[in-house]
Amino acid sequence: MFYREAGQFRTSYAQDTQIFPLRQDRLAMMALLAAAFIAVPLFASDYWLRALLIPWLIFSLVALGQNILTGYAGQLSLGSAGFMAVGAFACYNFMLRVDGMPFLVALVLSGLCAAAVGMAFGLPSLRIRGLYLAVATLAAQFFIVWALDKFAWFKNNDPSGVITAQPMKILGYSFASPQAKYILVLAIVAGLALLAKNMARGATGRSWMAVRDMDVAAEVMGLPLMRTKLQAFAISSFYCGVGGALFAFAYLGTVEPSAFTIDLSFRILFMIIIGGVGTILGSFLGAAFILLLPILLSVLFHAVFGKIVDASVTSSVELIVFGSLIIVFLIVEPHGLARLWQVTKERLRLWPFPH
Amino acid sequence: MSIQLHAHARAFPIGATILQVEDVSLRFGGVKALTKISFDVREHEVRAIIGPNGAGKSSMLNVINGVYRPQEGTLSFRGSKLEGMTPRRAAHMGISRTFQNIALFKGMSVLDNIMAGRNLRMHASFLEVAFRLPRALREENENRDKVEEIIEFLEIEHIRKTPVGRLPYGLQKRVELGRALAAEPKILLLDEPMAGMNIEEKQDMCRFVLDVNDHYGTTVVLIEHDMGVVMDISDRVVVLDYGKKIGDGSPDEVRADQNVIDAYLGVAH
Amino acid sequence: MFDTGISRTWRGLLALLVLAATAAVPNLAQAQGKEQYFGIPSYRVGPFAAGGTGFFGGIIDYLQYVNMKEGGVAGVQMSWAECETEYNAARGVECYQRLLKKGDLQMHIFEPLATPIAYGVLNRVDDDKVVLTQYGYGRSDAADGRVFPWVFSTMTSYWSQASAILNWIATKEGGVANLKGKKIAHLHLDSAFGREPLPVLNRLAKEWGFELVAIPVAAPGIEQSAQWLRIRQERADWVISWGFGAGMNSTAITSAARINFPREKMVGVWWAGSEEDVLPAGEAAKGYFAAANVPSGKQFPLVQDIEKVVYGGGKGNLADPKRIGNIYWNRGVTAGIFWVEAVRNGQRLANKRGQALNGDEMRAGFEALNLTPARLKELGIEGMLPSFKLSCSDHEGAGVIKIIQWDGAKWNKVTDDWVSSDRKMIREMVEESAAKYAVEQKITPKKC
Amino acid sequence: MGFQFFMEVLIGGLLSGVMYALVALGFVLIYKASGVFNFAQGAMVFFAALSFVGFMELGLPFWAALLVTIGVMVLLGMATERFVLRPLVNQSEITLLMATIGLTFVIEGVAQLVWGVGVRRLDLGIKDVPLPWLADKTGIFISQLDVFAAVVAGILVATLALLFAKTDIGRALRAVADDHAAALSIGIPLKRIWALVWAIAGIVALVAGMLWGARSGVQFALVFVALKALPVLIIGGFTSVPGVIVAGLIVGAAEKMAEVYVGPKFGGGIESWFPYALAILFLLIRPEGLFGEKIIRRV
Repeated sequence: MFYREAGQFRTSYAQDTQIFPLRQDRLAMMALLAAAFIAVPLFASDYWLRALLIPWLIFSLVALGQNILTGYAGQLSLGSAGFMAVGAFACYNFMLRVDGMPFLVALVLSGLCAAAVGMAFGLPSLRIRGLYLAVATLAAQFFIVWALDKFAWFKNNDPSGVITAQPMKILGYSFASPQAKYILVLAIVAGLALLAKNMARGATGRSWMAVRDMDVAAEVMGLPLMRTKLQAFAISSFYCGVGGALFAFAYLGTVEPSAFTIDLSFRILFMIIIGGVGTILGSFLGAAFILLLPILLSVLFHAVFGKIVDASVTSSVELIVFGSLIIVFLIVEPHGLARLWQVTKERLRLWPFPH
Repeated sequence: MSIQLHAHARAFPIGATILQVEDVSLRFGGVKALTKISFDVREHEVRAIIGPNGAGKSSMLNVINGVYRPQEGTLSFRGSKLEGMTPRRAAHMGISRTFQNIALFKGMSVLDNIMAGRNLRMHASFLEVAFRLPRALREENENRDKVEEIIEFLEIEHIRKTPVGRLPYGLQKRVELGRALAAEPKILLLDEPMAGMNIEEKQDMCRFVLDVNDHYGTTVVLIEHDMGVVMDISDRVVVLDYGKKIGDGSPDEVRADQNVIDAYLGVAH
Repeated sequence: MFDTGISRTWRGLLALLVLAATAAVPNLAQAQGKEQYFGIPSYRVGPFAAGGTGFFGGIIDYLQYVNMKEGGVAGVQMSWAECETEYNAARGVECYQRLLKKGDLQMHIFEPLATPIAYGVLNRVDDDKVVLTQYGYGRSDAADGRVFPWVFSTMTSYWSQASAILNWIATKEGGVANLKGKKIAHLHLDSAFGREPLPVLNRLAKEWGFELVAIPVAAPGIEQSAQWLRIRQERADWVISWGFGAGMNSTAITSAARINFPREKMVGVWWAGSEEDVLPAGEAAKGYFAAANVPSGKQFPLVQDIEKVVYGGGKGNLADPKRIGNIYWNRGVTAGIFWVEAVRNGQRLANKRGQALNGDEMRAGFEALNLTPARLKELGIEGMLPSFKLSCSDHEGAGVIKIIQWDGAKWNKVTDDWVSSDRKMIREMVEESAAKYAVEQKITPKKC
Repeated sequence: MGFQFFMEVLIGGLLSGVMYALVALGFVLIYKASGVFNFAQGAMVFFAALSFVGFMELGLPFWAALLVTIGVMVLLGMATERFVLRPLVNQSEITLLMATIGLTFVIEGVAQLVWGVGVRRLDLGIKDVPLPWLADKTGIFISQLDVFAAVVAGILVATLALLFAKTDIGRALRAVADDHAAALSIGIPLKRIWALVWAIAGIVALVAGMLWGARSGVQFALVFVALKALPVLIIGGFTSVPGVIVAGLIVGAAEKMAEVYVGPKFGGGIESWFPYALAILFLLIRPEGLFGEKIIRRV
């Protein structure tokens, strides 16, 4: 009953284009952020922070990157894990080789490195489209991992061929505790998500979607296809790169290049398909679905069947259920969780009057 | 109806030649799409290109805004030759167009489609947009003004926020016209703007085309294979058949032209 | 016929549903008050599941055995929870965090048997006071307990293994001198794991004067014709096959057969030396050598007793009891032995006999690991493990391997006593590398 | 050695290429008929081989096991069409791709639940050793199993070609591939055709699985042969059977050449990405793939 726009009029274009036209939505968002920044760190257990929330936020960021490229600009890419790797290893090297390098600066720089690499591998998109492009971007995936694996310099000649993330210090404060790490990641992700939203609803987003929906028409209107596509690749890769750096620094700690497998790339693409192509919210929902569902299943199965049934059986069944759920979901709501959420909201607006 | 419209003195009297097409020939592999086509377009006029299906009308349009490159012949804009035309260059020169089979951005709202039409007037970089810096905001609002004007002009306020994918065919055509107008073009190319419309829709569209021409003084080059409508609204008509020009002149002259009549025999409309 | 397939599936699912009802039944260990809890991050699906089921099955069987045979350690029951990692770093970390606490119980030993997962938790174990054991994998320089107090690369690291393999090859060739001018190909998975032994191999190549040809194989390595063409081109005398996963390892062997490269000139790393690794190659694998940290076979009294007690009591973990005595399973049992020995030591040192240990006590207990010949005899595993002891600075201990050979049906040990590595050289390298790590990570090595 | 060795690399490469093409073939069949990029093909290869060996272990003789497995694959194909594709008809390419990845998880899970995770060997009675006479005469080593595989692949392709060219089903198939709507309008039962194609793809998967299985054991890693097929696919074009054969040969030969002659300069292992780089090069020249239908984009 209280979810109404009654009496809320928009008197300027600025008001008309804001993210949450409805006051209720704005309040809800503020409450959510407050909870995320204050309540969660206070009450969430270490397990939730270190094993679920931090990786979820990180993958949401990466999914956001993928969504910019695939969802908004319509370029199907399977290189995201590769771009994550670039970010992770770049960040490590900046921290290692530039003494006194502030973490945040290193983070941005590593994002830029990823962006540069992303642009390079985005070049084929000027001529190749659709699934062909997707498979072509696998070249990025495999080449990047190979290169990072091959050349010891990237890993500071570590005999085990891995990098160990340096402690994250900002203005002398080191973000070591799960809570601190979580807040840092949350702040970065929230900030970047806002920027993404601004781009998406502004001129930048319009040109991406124009290229996605009808590139010939876009060109006829004077949109530079090449620049728009490469821009999308760059920005998307920037997000992936930052995500990768956080993946290494705030989550895994010690990483080898082969941690960024093609399987990861697929899962990231999954996140946006399940979450909702071309929506910011969808990136977060999708990441939750793909990342947390298997965990949920395995917790559930172990809780229920525990030691009674051979764990091999439960593991296989987990896999089956996960796969089936994905298929079922794609059938039921091919437009993703975000659409589901939108629909419920529409219903809520009209509730209790059925339209 | 159009007769009346033309009766009163035009706000923008027909001026000098703005676009000159000379001996343009276009081939796809062996197939000759256009052979030695020449005609001119004068400022502020409504110029129609007609002809039966497969006459090469769309090809002609695609040549004008640089989608296709003719093997021979030249285009000149306000007397200066155009070398190596590209769609983007055409857009920058103030040539915008609609498409035979609608080419709207299906995933975007009417508003965004038309806003996208003004991209040439938005110069803020993605960073300015991302951080909502003054220039980005200013551009957004200024252009929104213009777009709202067009929306009003085309009487589509009620569907402002609707994704174009959900609109009926007729309205989509109108939105596409809006998107083309958003660029405030010098020359507006319309590729069969009335194809597949019923009578009312056709008349609406005629009205909009004439109003555009009248209101903004936009030079209009439009394609139709349906002679009827065209004859009413256009000042001069080029007739193509099998890629050759078989007639050129005022609607009445063309109507009287024997070649044209022959060409149109068999393709009754 | 498909019906059998289907019905099996259904039986699987049905079993689960039925058991869901009886799930409430609390497990024995929890019923008793005192228990020592272990987290077991196993992988039972995916490309490496064949090894995973064997290894973790072995651990569980031994813990079960200790409970059934002697009612736990001084009355303290061994209890455990399992978590599926799919050999995936992210999943592994989640498992680590999930297993860390179980009610008021704490996990104090973590053995993922997966390099990527070990790396994923490497920076967490210190704060959580968890002993990270890397049973024959992971960072070799973790053998330096002063820099890696919570990490144990027990009992032989990759570096030691590489050095030991070369020592054995040297003896086969009739002395180091005869290796001069010989060619040894290091056919390895193109990953951190594959390149780990290169420092040792390169160094010895220089010192002994043989030529080392490193030939990487891109994962998953089920297509190696190019690599073996190179081996043929290089006319290698020996091939060290440093692969992981039945796919890559069996392919290496079949590919050798495709160019008539004698299998008697191939030595596999111990991840290429299990039944699963050679069976798919069939005939081709006859004569193939491999290193082993634990030999296969049921001849050991303990193994027979486990089969009698645990499997006799219907509590066996292996779906297929025929796999008892397999390499991976034996390995798992010995891993279990380390854990339980650590518990025994811990109880003694902290004189908390009959009580559960905390993290520090468990670490101390593990560090006090001392398998004397007498102790090995007591446990009934003579020849299954070497005699070795750990110390505050040395978290590796043994640095020895056995060489085994496949006869087409089973593995036979070819060396009765353990083949040792160049302990002095390896230790030097370990300390050097660990020191570098300490500097990079700003760790102050603890005094011993 | 020089020339001999070169020949060995070349022929060996071509033969590996055949193995890749075998897997790619399954992708093409399904994509051609139903516009689905079936990522589950790899899992199907694994499942088929595993089931075949499994049935043999249950005591079935070779041929019986083969027939039963074919039955299984046909059922799998039809089930997929009924429960995955039909509900998803008219969805975007990505959605369909994702659905098949979900299918991959299901198949993997079922395979491991039903047959366990053990590693098995598959003996087709042809030893994977060099052809003796060739080795004696020329000193060139070519595995007889690979040659056998090539022959089988040849037969398979020929049979399919025949099926498409001569039978009504084939004609229907081609009609469907050309234009779904038109095919429907002339009364071709689209759904039945799709089920059929999936069944055929299942059989192709079985053949591929048996040959790969004989080469490197029947085990989970077979899932990954799909990755080997992807570059082949984009070079050959998703819709062209001759395309993938040729592309398979190209990729096989090129990647071996690169690994043996160029690889060492970069420390080797370039096989992982080289085929994709090659594929991109091809695409830049022919965006629709070697034999793929030309993409005409009207304005």
